[in-house]
Amino acid sequence: MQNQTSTNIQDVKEKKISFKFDLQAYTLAIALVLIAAIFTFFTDGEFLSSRNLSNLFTQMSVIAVLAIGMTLVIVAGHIDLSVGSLVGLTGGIAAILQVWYGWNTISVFVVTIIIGAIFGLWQGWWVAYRGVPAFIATLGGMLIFRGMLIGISQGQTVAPLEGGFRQLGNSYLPYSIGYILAIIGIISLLYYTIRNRQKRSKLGLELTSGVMDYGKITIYSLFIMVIVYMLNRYLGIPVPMLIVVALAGIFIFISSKTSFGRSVYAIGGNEEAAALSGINIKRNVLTVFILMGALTAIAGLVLTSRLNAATVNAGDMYELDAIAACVIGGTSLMGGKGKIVGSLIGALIMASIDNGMSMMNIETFWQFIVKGLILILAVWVDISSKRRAA
Amino acid sequence: MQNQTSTNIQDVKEKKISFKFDLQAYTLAIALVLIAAIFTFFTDGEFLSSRNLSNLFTQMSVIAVLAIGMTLVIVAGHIDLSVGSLVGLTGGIAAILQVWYGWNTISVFVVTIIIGAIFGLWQGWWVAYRGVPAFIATLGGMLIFRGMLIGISQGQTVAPLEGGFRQLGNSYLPYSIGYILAIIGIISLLYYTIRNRQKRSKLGLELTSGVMDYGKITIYSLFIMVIVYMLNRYLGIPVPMLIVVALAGIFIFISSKTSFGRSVYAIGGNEEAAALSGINIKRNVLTVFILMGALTAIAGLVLTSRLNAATVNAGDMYELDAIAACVIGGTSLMGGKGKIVGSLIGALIMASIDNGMSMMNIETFWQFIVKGLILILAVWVDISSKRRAA
Amino acid sequence: MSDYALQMKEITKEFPGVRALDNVTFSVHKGEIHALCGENGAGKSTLMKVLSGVHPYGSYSGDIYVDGDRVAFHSIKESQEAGISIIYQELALIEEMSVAENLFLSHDFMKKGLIDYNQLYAEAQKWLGYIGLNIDPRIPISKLSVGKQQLVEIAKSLTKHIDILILDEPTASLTESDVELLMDILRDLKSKGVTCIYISHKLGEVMEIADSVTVLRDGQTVSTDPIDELTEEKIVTKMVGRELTHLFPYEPRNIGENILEVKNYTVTDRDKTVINDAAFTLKKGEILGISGLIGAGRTELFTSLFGGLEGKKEGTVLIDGKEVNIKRPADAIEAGIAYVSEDRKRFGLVMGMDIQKNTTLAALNKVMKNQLIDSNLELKKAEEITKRMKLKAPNLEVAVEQLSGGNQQKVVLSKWILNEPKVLILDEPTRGIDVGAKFEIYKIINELAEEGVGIVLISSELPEVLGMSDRILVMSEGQVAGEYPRHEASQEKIMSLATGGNEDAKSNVY
Amino acid sequence: GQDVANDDSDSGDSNNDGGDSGEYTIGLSVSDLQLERWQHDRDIFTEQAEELGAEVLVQSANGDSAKQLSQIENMLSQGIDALVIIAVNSDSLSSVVDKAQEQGIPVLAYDRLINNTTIDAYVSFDNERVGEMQAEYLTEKVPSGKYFLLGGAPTDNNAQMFRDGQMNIIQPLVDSGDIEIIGDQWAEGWQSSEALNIIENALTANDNDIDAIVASNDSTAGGAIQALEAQGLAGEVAISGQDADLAGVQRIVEGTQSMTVYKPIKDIATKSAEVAVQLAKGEEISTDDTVNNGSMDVPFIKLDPIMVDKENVIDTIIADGFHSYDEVYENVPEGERPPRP
Ligand SMILES: Nc1ncnc2c1ncn2[C@@H]1O[C@H](COP(=O)(O)OP(=O)(O)OP(=O)(O)O)[C@@H](O)[C@H]1O
Ligand SMILES: Nc1ncnc2c1ncn2[C@@H]1O[C@H](COP(=O)(O)OP(=O)(O)OP(=O)(O)O)[C@@H](O)[C@H]1O
Ligand SMILES: O[C@@H]1[C@@H](O)[C@H](O)OC[C@H]1O
Ligand SMILES: [Mg+2]
Ligand SMILES: [Mg+2]
Repeated sequence: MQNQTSTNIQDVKEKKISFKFDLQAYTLAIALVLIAAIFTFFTDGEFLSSRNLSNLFTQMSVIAVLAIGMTLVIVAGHIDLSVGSLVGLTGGIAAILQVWYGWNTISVFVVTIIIGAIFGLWQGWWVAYRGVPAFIATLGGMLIFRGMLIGISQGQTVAPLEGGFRQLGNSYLPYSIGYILAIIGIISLLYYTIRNRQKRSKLGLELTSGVMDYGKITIYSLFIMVIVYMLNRYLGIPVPMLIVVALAGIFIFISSKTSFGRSVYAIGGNEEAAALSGINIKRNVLTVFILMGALTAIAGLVLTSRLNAATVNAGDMYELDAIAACVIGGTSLMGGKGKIVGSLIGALIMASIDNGMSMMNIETFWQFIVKGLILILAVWVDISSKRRAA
Repeated sequence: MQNQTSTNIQDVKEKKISFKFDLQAYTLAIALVLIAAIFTFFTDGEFLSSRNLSNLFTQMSVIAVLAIGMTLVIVAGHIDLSVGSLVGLTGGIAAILQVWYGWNTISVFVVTIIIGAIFGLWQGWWVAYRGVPAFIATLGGMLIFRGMLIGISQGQTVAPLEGGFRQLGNSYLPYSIGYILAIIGIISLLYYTIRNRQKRSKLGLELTSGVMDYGKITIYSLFIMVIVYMLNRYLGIPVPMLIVVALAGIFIFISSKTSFGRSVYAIGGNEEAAALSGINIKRNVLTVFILMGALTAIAGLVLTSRLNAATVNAGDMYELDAIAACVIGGTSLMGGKGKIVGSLIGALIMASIDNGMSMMNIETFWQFIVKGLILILAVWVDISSKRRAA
Repeated sequence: MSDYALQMKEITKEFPGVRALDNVTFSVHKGEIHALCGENGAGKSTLMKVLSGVHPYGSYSGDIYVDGDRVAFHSIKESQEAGISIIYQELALIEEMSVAENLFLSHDFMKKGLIDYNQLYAEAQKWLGYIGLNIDPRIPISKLSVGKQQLVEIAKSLTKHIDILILDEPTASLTESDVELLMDILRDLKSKGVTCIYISHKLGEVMEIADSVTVLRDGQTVSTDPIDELTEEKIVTKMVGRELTHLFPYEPRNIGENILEVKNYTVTDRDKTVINDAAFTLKKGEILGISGLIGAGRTELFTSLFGGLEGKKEGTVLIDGKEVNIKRPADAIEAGIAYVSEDRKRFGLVMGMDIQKNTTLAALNKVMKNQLIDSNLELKKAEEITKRMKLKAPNLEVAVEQLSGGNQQKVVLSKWILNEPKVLILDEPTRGIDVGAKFEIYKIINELAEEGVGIVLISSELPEVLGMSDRILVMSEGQVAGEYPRHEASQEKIMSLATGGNEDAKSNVY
Repeated sequence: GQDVANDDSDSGDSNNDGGDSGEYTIGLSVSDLQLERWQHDRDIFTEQAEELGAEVLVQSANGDSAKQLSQIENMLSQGIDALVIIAVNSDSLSSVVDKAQEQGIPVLAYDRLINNTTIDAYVSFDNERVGEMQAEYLTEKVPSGKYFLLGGAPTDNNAQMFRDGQMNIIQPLVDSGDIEIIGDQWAEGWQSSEALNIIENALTANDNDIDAIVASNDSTAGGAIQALEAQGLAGEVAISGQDADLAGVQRIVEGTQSMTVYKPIKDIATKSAEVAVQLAKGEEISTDDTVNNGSMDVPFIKLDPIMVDKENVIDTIIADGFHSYDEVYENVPEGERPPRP
């Protein structure tokens, strides 16, 4: 009798909650859409033109790559203030290896990413094994890396790069390849959903309604195709955007499908409980920082390539933008909560504000003020709509 | 019987705790002493000269004032990224009121502090009443305030100030007054201790050993006298230092002796528990931000006075230094834990590193690197000695 | 004037997806001790939170009358000012703060201007004395065990001016003697005219102290009766909607080989001997009860064995006859040990994580395929185990922080049982769990023992230890004081060992 | 192999937006507005260009080279006719300038050269020359003695160039033993507060025994002078500057700062506006000079920076209308002022 009742209640409850869940994920998108709508209006549609979308996605790429790693760091309950400096340093090392020492592009890429990972390891070691708060360890890193960059570059800008390196940040996928990738994406989405449904029914798990599942796929597919079409109307999918999408895919996968990813969330949520569940706190935290270092190096490569030069102040303050992207995206600075997708939307919101205002040619000091206001409002919209949904 | 047993165990623990407690407060001082010793060695004693001590205390003053407020903000479980910009803006407003509009110094001070408090209120309102994470609300503030400063100053340096204003950051107390203040301080310390002991014995509370209590006072008094003597050997106590000491006194008092202060710690320690205990979370958080705003304005006034000018990029990145001072001083970014005295020592450590290295005339890029390393090491020394003591 | 101290009429309160209270009506006479009973998740805590303003006026429907006057509390402060004081089920203490500061956190004494610490400590000492807690009010709360914290929480509510005192499971982590103390305090308060609402899953206490009992089930009022018309069995029947014959479903089992052997086990933490030369064995399929007073070191012994306690360890630990060296929990899990901690909030659960992920946290390898988490398999396993535990939750995607206390405990149990351990250590496993669910948990414990799992049952509830264990080990001051086989054990013998009496039982130790 | 031509027609309607205010649109990308001078640059440039019938879109990059890149991209997609860039960094804009060239939009480098790409004109003062002028003045006033080098932002490429110029003059004197360099420190972010601390410490470390401070601009000089003032040394120690900020010029006439390097902003802004409009119209421009930027010889309109000290303030800055007589002498008692021009 009792079970009966609770099961019935369960059914009703479930629908409500799964609806709520979806809404939570999309409430930030509402803020994004609002921002886009406003800018589109004020720029006579320019904001959503193919060309500007292409710019926008390229412009957000460096921060987006950083935000992916930063999400992990923050979810694990830490912070990384050194990413801006490390973007500068790794970019500088890459440029120096190529420009001064004539290394070829591939070796430069590989070595730079390894160096980034090593710097990440250094910081992670202080945090995980020496118990120094991440704020201090990475504040130290911020200073050390910037100092190293000034030292090795002797304050000079290192430029120009070779063609291969330059393409990383400045080229586009041919139209056809863009479409092919889009179609591959859609097909794997479909395949994954079908296989998932099969598995679920085999395991005797409840199935979400087919309408819902396939409806979602349709919407996603449409979305993908529209974006690719729009970008192809200009020069094609920008390579930096492709890098962001690929890295996002990999890291979303890592964070949700591997025990490492799961451990990171547990550590950030309740370190003591995680430790008693047999999770190796230190090693996982170390790994998070190593990954952050590697991602930072990738961001450094993209930035250097885009600028076709390594400058001494490159990446200055990027940590703030990356952290802000995460927080806008709903990542809690207290750890344990946060999604990479959210952080990417956060990065897109930040880039959109900058882009939109510069398209509108607003006076600089107004840009500061308006950006500040929009940031606050966007997060507020997100929070209050979530709260209403809850 | 059972009570008996548990009391015994308890007693043992207790002694350990009070011993440990004292050690905790001093372990950071160890790091400071180490740093001072190293610089003294490398500058042939110059580092500890009267004149340099005077410089040092003046140089730390702006960050120290910010760190006092930041301690409260962080203890309450929040953060304030806008203080750097707000230092710039309030300093700019003050300079403009005086230089462009000819206001007298006193009105400038009063109005500037009120304006600072109002900006603090604006941010606190978003945080406390609208639920926007402090990171975002104050990141917004950081942009907004900088934008306003660029807007109202039109990018110009506003200078020079009148004598009264200029003295705030650049004058010294006459020797005699310095000694008088020191003696007043020592006497009140003594009076307070004696009264406290009387009260305790009247209330039947356990007394700490007199040797301990009076020993402490002797050490503190000696310390105060030595500092004042050293400073008087140069030009006397610098006014900015006096401001720091006065504000520190007031805020230490507020944080430990008022219910507002205790509530802040409770909120940061466990917001839910604090709320369940009937503490008004919103109003207290709002108050914290208002105080932070007012302190920031004071810091802005000191900085402007010291520079005898307001510049558009004044205060840039000061938030980082202020937060770092708190974290070095043992304040936990998770909230609930932290002491103003610690933050002041933190600020002094940071200022010492900068000062020492510039006295040694180390190359710039080395300064970055060495500062980063010292920061990490200092905090590590602190943490590991604490751990050993615990 | 009304002779009701409190009336709550047609209270309905909904959370997203959950109707926690459905037209509940609840009336309490002046000066009585009124017990509120119901299964986990029945809505007891929620009802009290509605009353105390945690869920402010407007977030629920229905009317509340205090002393005959309609009230609408918008905040906790307002209810406090109206003389309502509540001890929450989940401790509302600030870890970093001292005992004294916690005691007076929301007190007028703190509110009026400046704090006089000497007065604060003196006052605190008085109240601590009243509840029989002899500790220095200056030490931080975090240094106290959960039981002592609970006592502080009780003292905290007494410091205020109170007309109505609500106690939401105050005895969940208290030992028998402290419970007795609390009963005396309640009687004292009653004699002073204070009205008490008493929520507990320990029906013995309810029968002892209450004047009348209201039973809630699934968010609805079942009945309100005076105590003399009730028996424990009747209350249980009202709560679960069916009869529950005997509480402890003990069945004799085949007990196998030694599965866990501990010899000369000593733990020292910074010169302090925490565990002194402990030795015991556990056999396959055996339930070994562990009894002792608060602070006897039971938790420390087993967390240490599990690798979860800092400090230097000496001695031998054998599992299945093979010596193991457990340095950290991962080693213990590897070796087949599972440990259900007594403090679920701190050590057991990641509160912000959903149920599904919490249940699989210690057994990820059981839901992985090709090194990757198979979320369908994970869901499947989580569903199975939580069904078996009769967990009550809207679905497995809700964060555990949204569950009622008892259901949270079931999640912790699920998590460790999912791990299929050889040795299952249960530290106060039924803390805060209703009788029905307790019975289910006992059945599961029995099942697991039947399957050959060796079970360590640490419990401060003597009836539970006596009712479930094959053998009972008593600890006192960090040492194993002695042990009794099931048929020899009795409350008196155990108590006397635990308090350091009874010399001859000590020689019983193997 | 991409078809670039299709973009404008597709994303549409962005070309000359039908001459609502001017016939031509010029994009001006400013390095930052944190330094006083760039505001003057922007204002004068805009005013001049509008007089010549062009509309000006202005964006400021806050000293962030990546941000400047993005902003220029955004400008390009708004269909401008000419692009004027005050580069944050001379080397980091080649890719976006290439883009502009592909679109046929002429580019003018303002004040700072842009390297490794095609640009149509460069209007500037020579940064190294600025450094040289600072050092020349100081070495003339203080031919031998103890020098302290106060650099600009260690992360600003231009700061390095000023230093190179200064060393061109000073190094020989160091080698000959006339000058001793007793310190070399750089002020983060060109901040005066940094400069203040640095000089306080330098004075302490050297017992006030400093004869000259080679400050790279006026905001850092301002901080340094505050430190000198506290020791009663303001006016005793020779100190250089740059930019002719109002506060700097006031200090010069008050005697606490020795000199500043005035880069007649009116000249550079006016000249640039003219050239930009010409470029927008597609007209040829002619210059006497060229400078190599690593990929071509860029037509170079070279303007001379002017050394300003107490003696020639009236003839230069005030005569130019850059600051007014009243502003400049505001803090000098009436009687001590030179005659109003
Ligand atoms: N903040 C909340 N958000 C969502 N659901 C909640 C919340 N608090 C309680 N609930 C739900 O309301 C119902 C009643 O919970 P409540 O805590 O009142 O139960 P209880 O009777 O006190 O149980 P227990 O004996 O386990 O403490 C449960 O289904 C619980 O999951
Ligand atoms: N982190 C800690 N810091 C200081 N003392 C502690 C700490 N943890 C436990 N103790 C103390 O160590 C003693 C042993 O505690 P333990 O929890 O093992 O006892 P227990 O027999 O399990 O009692 P309980 O019924 O409270 O769980 C207690 O006096 C407790 O207060
Ligand atoms: O004019 C100077 C500018 O050229 C340099 O880049 O930054 C500092 C300024 O003073
Ligand atoms: Mg409850
Ligand atoms: Mg225990």
